[in-house]
Amino acid sequence: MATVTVSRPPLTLSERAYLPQILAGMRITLKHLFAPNVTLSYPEQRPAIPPGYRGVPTLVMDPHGREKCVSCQLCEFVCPPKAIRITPGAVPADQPDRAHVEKAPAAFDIDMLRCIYCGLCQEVCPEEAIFLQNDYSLSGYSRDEMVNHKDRLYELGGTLPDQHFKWDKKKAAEEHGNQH
Amino acid sequence: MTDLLFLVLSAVTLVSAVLVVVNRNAVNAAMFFLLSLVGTAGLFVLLDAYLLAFVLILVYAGAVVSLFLFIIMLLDTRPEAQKPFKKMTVAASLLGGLLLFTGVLSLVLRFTPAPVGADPALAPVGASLKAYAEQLFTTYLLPVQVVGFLLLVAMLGVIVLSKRFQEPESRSQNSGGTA
Amino acid sequence: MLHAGLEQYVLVSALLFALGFFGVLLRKNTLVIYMCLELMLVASTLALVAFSRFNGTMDGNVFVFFILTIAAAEVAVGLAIIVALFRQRHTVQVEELNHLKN
Amino acid sequence: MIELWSNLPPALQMLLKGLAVIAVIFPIAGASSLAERKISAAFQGRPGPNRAIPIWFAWVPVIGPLLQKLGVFHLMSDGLKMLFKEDPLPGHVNKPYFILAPILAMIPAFTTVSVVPFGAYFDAAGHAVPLMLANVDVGILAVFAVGSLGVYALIIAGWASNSKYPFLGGVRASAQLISYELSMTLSVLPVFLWVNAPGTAGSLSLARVVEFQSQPGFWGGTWFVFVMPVSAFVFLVSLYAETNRQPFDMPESEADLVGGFHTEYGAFKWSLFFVAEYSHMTVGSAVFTLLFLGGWNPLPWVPLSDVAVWLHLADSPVLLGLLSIAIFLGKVILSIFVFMWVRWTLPRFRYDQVMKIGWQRLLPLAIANLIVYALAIAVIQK
Repeated sequence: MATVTVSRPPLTLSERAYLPQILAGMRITLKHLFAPNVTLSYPEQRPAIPPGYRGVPTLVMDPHGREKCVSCQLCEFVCPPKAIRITPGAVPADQPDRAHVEKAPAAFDIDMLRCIYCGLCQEVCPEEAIFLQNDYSLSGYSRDEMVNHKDRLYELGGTLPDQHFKWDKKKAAEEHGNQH
Repeated sequence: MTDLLFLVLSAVTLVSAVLVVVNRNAVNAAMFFLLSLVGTAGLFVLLDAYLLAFVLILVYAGAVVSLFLFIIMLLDTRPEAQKPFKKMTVAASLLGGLLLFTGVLSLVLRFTPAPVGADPALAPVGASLKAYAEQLFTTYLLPVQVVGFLLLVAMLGVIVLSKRFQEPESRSQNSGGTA
Repeated sequence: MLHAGLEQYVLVSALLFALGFFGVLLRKNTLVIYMCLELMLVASTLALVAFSRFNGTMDGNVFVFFILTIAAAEVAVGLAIIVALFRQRHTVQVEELNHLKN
Repeated sequence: MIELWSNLPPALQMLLKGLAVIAVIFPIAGASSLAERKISAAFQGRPGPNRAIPIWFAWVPVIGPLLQKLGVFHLMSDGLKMLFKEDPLPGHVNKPYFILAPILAMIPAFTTVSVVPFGAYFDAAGHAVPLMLANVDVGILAVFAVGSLGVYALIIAGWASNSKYPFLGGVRASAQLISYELSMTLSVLPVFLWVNAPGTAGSLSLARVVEFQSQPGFWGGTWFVFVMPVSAFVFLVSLYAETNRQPFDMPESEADLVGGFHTEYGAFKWSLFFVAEYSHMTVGSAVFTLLFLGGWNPLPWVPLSDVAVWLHLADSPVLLGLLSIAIFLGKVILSIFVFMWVRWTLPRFRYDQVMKIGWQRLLPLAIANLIVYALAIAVIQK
């Protein structure tokens, strides 16, 4: 490696005497003493969340309150820290309008102690069922508490007002004989 | 009151002096030396020599003992091995002890109780700071100068002593350029 | 009860001096020997101050200044010598510092 | 009330005075630690501690939230926590000395207070009577002598901890304190040369310096900070070094020594070190105020006696005494604020820089200052 000799600029007398510099520094700090606080009193004041913020991953329902996830397990595969664990199951019998979807998660766990908030699950989801939303403060007293189960995920996620209804359209097409 | 203080302070001084001598750990010895000095300073206060008491603490406790501790901690602090004394040492100690004993004994035998109240009649000459300055800069001006010179010499001596001397071969290498 | 007069102070001073003296004779750690030397100096200052107080003169008190100064100088030089010795010989025990004997 | 006081036996008076001083110094030291947190927060644009409040106190309408914002309850809860949490005693330490060190730190910090006057009132003859525990002639010497014992706490703590960083901290502390003591002592000599003019009774008492600064006339009423700015500067810098405050906090520089000499300490013993440090700071500020900032005189050229005349307080010694204490404490608190201000302005010096500043800059400056003032005083007072 080439050695680069950096010549230090010669210091003036006032710089070598420290004192004028120190006094200037003290003037600056004094200015800061009277400047308003730059902090946020957190639990009372909350920061504004910008759009596109990646908070806690949640599961969402469609506007009719139906489960969107079809337990394809893509998110489970893509998750870098392996935080997501899905147990596939059948669509519950009390939801006849979703019977043709065939699959729904029986269990959907996200271990928030592993999650790295990368957002790959949201990217990969073909059903737009998993979203990283605005929630950022998550705490618990035990490791078990830090694993978000399915109901908790739906509770956090709520309903998103998208109007795709992919499976409804598919069913309608089937019924009207528009075969693929 | 004063007599009680005298007894307590002299007891502290002497007991801690004994502990300086018998302690095998040098750090303990230094701490007891410090305690002994504080006791002596207390005795100075009883003798109305306030200035000397605080100078003693400032010089001895503030500088000398902390220097001692500094050096003890930098060097080895292993307790001394218990080795038998040499015959000469034993003989000298016995002789010295005997001499001291006779000296102290003669002092004690000559002891006559001082008349109570006679001592406070004497002016506490050591209490006023001005008296020290007057003596130091009139009668003892020459010794002050000599002592000042001694301090200078001691300082130079310490600087020379604590300089790390170079090894002979490296010195010969350097001497070409500088000598 | 004992009355603290000149004799008592001189007695304390003599005992202190004796203790220092025995320390110098009996101890083998150079640093402790040095401390005992200092103890002897302190004992002498105590005697001087006591004499000065009970005779009503200043000379003893003034001499304490000189003793303190010389003690400080002595400690500085002495400790520097001990450190230099330790660098050379890696010991501060007097019995192992006997190279001039052979 | 005064009769009652003077009828008490002298030993009891002394004891009460001593307890009163400790009762003042200890809370000041504690409050300094809170002030440090609040002031450092203010310098950094933060609100600082403002959360803790006992539930029953939150119901008090205005005062409760105000005290909460000031963080007063953090101070109390910190104190309680320090008292009640487990006091660890590491297995590898030298136990007696490890326990002795924090106690050793407290003793000089509290002892020096006894010779520091903190107020004055006027007796019937109009003479100022300083309020202090022991009005000894050797005043400043006593402060220096006892203050110099503070180094043992650091050395012993560092050595007894029996591990590397505390040991380095202790070694640094002893070297630094011995180095800066010289400049500190030399820097106050001109003040006492000036105060003890030929023909007066010589005295090193701090109260006398204040008395000197409250004389009438232009030169009489000047504070020494105007007459001897270099002395004041050297004293202040040495004071920062002696109290181990930034930028001279070598013994505990957390960046390179973890916690310095008190790395192995915890809980109550650790807090004793901190109370000692803040007490040293308070006493140092008090001495600086007495020597260079006119003590209990409210303004330069405005001595306390004038104020007493304006406010018609000359014949009520208690009120005047309280006023003088308030003025004095105000100056001390201002000085402590400057300590913290400097701390949050300057980065820490490197250890070689500390030694270089001490021996090659401050000491020659102090000696030159002493020589110049000695000559000047000899010429003026001839």
